[in-house]
Amino acid sequence: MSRHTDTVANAETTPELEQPYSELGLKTDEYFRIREILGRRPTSAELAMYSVMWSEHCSYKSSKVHLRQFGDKKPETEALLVGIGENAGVVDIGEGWAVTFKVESHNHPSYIEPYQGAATGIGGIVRDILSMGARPVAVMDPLRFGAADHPDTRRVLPGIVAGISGYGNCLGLPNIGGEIVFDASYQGNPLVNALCVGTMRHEDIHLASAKGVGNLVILYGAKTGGDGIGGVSVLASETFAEGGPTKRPAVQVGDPFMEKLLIECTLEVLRAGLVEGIQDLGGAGISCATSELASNGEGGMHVRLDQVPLRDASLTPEEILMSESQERMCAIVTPEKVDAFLAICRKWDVTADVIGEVTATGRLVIEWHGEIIVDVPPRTVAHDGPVYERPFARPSWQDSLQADGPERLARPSTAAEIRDTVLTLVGSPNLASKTWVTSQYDRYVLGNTVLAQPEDAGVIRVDEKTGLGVALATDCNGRFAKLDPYNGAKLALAEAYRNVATAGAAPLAVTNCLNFGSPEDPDVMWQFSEAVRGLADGCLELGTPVTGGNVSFYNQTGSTPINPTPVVGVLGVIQDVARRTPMAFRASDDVVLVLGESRDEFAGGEWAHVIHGHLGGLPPVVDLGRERSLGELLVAASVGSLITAAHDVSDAGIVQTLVEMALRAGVGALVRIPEGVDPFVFLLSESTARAVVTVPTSTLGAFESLAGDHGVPVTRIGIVGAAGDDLIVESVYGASATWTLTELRTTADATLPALFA
Amino acid sequence: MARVIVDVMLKNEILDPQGKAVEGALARLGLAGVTSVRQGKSFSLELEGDIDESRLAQIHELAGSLLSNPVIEDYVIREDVR
Amino acid sequence: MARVIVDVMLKNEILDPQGKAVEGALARLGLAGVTSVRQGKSFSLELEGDIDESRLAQIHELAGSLLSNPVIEDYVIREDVR
Amino acid sequence: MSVTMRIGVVTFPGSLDDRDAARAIRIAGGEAIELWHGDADLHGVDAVVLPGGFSYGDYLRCGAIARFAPVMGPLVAAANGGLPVLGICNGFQVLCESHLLPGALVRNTDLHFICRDQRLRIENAHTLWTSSYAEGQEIVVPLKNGEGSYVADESTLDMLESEGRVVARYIGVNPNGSRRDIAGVANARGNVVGIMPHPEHAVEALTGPTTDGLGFFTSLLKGLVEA
Ligand SMILES: Nc1ncnc2c1ncn2[C@@H]1O[C@H](COP(=O)(O)OP(=O)(O)O)[C@@H](O)[C@H]1O
Ligand SMILES: [Mg+2]
Repeated sequence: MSRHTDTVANAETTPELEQPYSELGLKTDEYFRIREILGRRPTSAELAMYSVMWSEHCSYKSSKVHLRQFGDKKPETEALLVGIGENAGVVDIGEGWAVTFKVESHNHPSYIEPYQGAATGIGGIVRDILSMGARPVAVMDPLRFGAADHPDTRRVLPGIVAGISGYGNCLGLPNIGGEIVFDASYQGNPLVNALCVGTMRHEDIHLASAKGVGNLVILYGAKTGGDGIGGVSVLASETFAEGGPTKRPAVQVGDPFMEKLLIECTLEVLRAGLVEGIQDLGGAGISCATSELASNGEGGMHVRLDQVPLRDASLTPEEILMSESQERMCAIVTPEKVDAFLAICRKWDVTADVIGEVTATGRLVIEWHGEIIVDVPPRTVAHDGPVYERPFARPSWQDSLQADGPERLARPSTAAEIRDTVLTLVGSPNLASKTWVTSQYDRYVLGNTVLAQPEDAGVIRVDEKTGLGVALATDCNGRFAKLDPYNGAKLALAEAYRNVATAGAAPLAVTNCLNFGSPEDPDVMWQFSEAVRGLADGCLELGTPVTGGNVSFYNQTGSTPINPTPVVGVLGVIQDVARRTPMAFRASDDVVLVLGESRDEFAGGEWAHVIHGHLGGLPPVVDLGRERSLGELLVAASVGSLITAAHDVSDAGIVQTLVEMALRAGVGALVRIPEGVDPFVFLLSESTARAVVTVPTSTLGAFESLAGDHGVPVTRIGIVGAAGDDLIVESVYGASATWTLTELRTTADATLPALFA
Repeated sequence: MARVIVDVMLKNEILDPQGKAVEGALARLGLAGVTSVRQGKSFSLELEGDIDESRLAQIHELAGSLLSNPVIEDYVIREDVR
Repeated sequence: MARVIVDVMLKNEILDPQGKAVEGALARLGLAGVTSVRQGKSFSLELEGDIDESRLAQIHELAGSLLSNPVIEDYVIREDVR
Repeated sequence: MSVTMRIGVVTFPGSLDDRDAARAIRIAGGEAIELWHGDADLHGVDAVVLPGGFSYGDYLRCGAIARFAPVMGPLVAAANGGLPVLGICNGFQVLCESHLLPGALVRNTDLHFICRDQRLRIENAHTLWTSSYAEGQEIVVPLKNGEGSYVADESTLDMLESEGRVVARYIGVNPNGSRRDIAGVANARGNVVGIMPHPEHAVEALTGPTTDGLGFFTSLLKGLVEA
C-alpha cells in the first residue's frame, strides 16, 4: 500500500495527529467544534466532508442570518407547496400542476474555463429542478461581463455563450430569456447565473430525504472522477496523500448527453413509483448528498464508498467524497424495487450502483474496503454548520456617491441632439440587439415556447389542453444596487415583476441569486444585508414569496468588489397562454399609450452611464404599490383582450421601449411629447412602474376606464404605423426627431457581432 | 514551406465525453478489448519559410494559449518538414 | 497493451471553417507566414493485447465508417506501440 | 372510411424533437407511433419520421453513431423498398450517414449553433412529403443546428439539381454555408426526404413563427390515403 487509510479506529488512537484543517479552509474554532462533535479528532475523510460542507458555498455561514428574513417576512400565500431549504421551491399554479424554479451562480468556474464553467452551470441547476420530481422545461441565463470592448470580455463571452448553448441545446431545453449586461465592475468577475424551471403534477413532488430503515441508497449517472476537487473547498486533498501531491483538476467537464439520459431515466423511475427520496449531486458531491439525505430522513445511513463506480481508479476516499463530477444523482429505493430501478437505468444506459442503506443509528457511517472512515451525526455535517454574524457597516463613500447626482450632467436640448443621443444609446452594448447571443440558443424545442427573448418575459405552455402556462423574467440593475442596495434589490424585483405582468401573467413567486463581493469586507456585507432586507420587504409588499435561491460571494478582483448584483427571478401564471401580450406593435392605427408617471430620474440609468460614464445619486424611486396596480391592470387588460401589445419601460426610458416595439414589428409610429413635460425627461428617464401599450380604437374607452379603476395614469402619445417605416417623435423642443427603422435596426444589430463574431 | 502539427488532448484526469461515446460505439460494433478512447484535436499549420527557434517558441506560446486551454488540455507539437 | 491513433481530416476540397477561424486568429496574434490551417480530429485507442492483422483490418473498417465519414473526411492510422 | 395513418417517430436516447414531431403528426390528422432506437422493429408503421436532437450525444459527427442503431436495420431496408421517411435536422444527418441520402452535413460556416426563423423555397412539390405545397412556394419555419451545412461533391450536386432532388432551398440568408443553398434533398424515388430546418416547429400559430411546416405532414397523409 502506497498510502494508508485514516480510519475512525486510527483517529481514536492518534488524537494528537496534526491535521491540515486550515489548508482546507476551516478556521481553528471550526476545527475544534468538529473535534467536540465527534469526541475525537476527525479522520481525514471526515475532515474533508466537514470542510467542504462548512464552506461558504455549502453552509451559507455568512448569509444565513440575513436570509432568514425571506422566511420571517414571507407573505400570506397558499401557492407555496415547498419552501426554502429544499433543492428548489415548488409553487401551485392550479389545475393540479406545480412548478419549481431556481437560479444559481457558476461565476468563478466560468472565468477559468468559460465553456465548461457555463455548461456545468446549466447542468447543475437542471439537476436541482429534476431532483424535485419535475420535468425541466426551460432555462434562462442572466449574465454579466466586464466592459464590452475589453479583451478579456472577448475571451470569456463567446465561450460562456457557447457553453450555455452547447449544454442547454443538447438537453433539449428551450432558452427563453436572461440578461446580458456589460459593466467594468465585472472585469475579471463575469457572472454566470442560470435559471431552470420545471413542471409536474402535485403528486409527483419528491424530496431529498432518506426515509425507511433498510432502504437502499443508489448512486446513478456518470462515474466519479477527479472533477472539481477543491472547487467547493479551497484546497485539493493533495495534503492527504503521503506519496507526494496529486494534482486534481478544479474544472468540471459537462456531458450534456449523459444529463439528458439522467433526466429521462430519473423521470421514468419517479413516475414508476420506485423512489422514496432523491437528491442531485452538485457542490460537495457525495458528501453533500449522503449527509443531506440522511439528515432529512431517518437520520442514519451506512455507505460503502468502495462501491462507487470510478472513472479514475487512483482516487482516494477523501477525493471521492469531495468530487464534483457532473451528471450524478442519488436515490433512496426500497429493496423490492431495486431491480426495477436498475432495469430502467439499463434501458437508458445509465450506470447505477447500490452504495449503502438507510439505518436507524442516527449516524452517517462510511466504509472503505471494510474499514470505517466516517462515523458522524449527519445533521452536524449538513445543517449545523457554523453561522457568522459578519460585521457590516455603511461604506464611508456611500454618502458622497449618493450626493453626486446626475443633475450636473449636460443634457441634449434640441431635437437633433435627442436624435443623436438615442442612436448612440440604441447601439450601446447594454441596449443593442442581443441576437448574436440568443440565436445560439434553441428556443423552439419541446414546442411549448409561447414567448422567448427579446420579449419582456419568457412564456411556456404547461398544459396543452387548457393553455395553462407560466411566465418568467429575471432582472437586476447593479448600478442601482450600488447607489442604494436596499432599493436596488426592490428595483430588481419591481422590474422582473413588471416584465411578467407585461406579458399578461400574474406574478406568483420569486427566486434570487445574490452576487456580491467578499463577506469579510464590512462594506460588502452591508450591501448584502441591505439587499436582502430590500428584497424581503419587497416580496412581502407584493405578496410574492421567495421560494429559493443562491448566494455567490467573493466576486471581486483584489479588494474591488463587483457592483452588488441581486438578480431576481419572478414567476407568474397565465391561465391561457393564447392571450399572452407580446411586445411588437401589431396593427397600424392602434393608439400608443404610456402607463404610469415619468419623473426626472437619471441616476444609475443608461443615459448617465453611456453618455457620461457617470454613476452617482439616488436611483429611481420604487413604489411597489404602483407596480402592483400597473401589474393588475396589464393582466386584466390581457384577460379582457383590450390591448394588442405591451412593453415595459426600463433602461433608457420610453424612447428605447418604443424603438424596441417598432423594431420587433417592423412597423414605426408617430408619437408626440405630451404638453408641459420636458422632452428629454419624458423620453429617457428611468422612472419605475411604467409600460407602453397599444390599444385598438375599438377598446380604447374600455381600456382607459379600466386603467382609471386601477388608479394607473394613462397618456395617449401616438399612433402605430402613422409614420410608415419611421419612428417620429414630434414636439421635441419645437421640432421633430425622426429615425428610420432601417437605421435603428442597423445600429442595434451591428454592435455585438462587431465585438464578438 | 514547413508544416507543423499541433495535437491537443484533454488531460488524462479530465472527463472526455466524446471519447467515452466512441468507446461505447466501438464496443457495440464488435471491436473487442478497447480499454479507453480519448478524442483530441489536431491543427495542421502550413507555414512559409523555415521554422527557426524563435518561430517555434511563438508557436509553442500560441499552442498553449489559443489552441489549447492549459487548465484542461495538453498539447504536443509535431514538426513535419517535407 | 497497444495504442492506435486514428487521425481524421476533412478532405481538402471541403471547406474547413474551424481551420479558417484559427488561421485568422493566429495571424491576429502575430504569427506571420501561415498559409493555411486545417483542423482535424484524432482518436487515441488503448487496446488490450496485441494488434494482429485481423484486428487492424477491423480498426480500418471502423475508422472508415464510424470514426470518419468518407464523403467528407480521410483518415490515417498511426500505430503507437509502447 | 379512412383509417388513421400510423406514422412512427424514432426516439434515440438523445432525441429532442420527437415529442414535437408526434404533435405535428397528430395536428395533421395522423397517429404518431413511438419507435425506440434499440428495437429492431418498425411495428408496421406507414411512414417514419427521424426527429431532431443529438441522437447519441453526437460528439463524434451528428448521426454517426445513430446510423448503427438496431432500429436502423429494418428502417434502411424499408426505405429502400419505398417506405416514406422524413429526416429532420439530426434525422437528416442520420439519413446521410446511413447513405439513404447523398452528401453530408458539416459544421456551420460561422461555427455557431444558429436558431432563427428561416425562409425557404419549396423546389420540389412532388415528393411524398411536399405534395401539399406549390412548387416555388416560400415558407418560413424555424432552423436550429450547429452542423447544418450541406456538402457534396460537384457531380453529386449537379445530379441532385438535374434530377430535381433538391427539395427546399434557403432564401434570403444562407444560414450555415450549405452548398447551393440546399436546405433539403430527396432520394431518387422521392420517398426519403431530409430537411435541415424544422417544419414540426411551425404547426401552431401559438408556438411557431408560422404554420407553414404543417404541409410536410399533411402531404404525407394525403399521399398515403390516395395510394
Ligand atoms: N438568496 C437566497 N434566497 C433564498 N433561498 C436561498 C438563497 N440562497 C440559498 N437559498 C436556499 O438555501 C438552500 C440551499 O442552497 P444550495 O446549497 O445552493 O442548494 P443546492 O445544493 O440544492 O443547490 C436552497 O433551498 C436554496 O434555495
Ligand atoms: Mg441541490
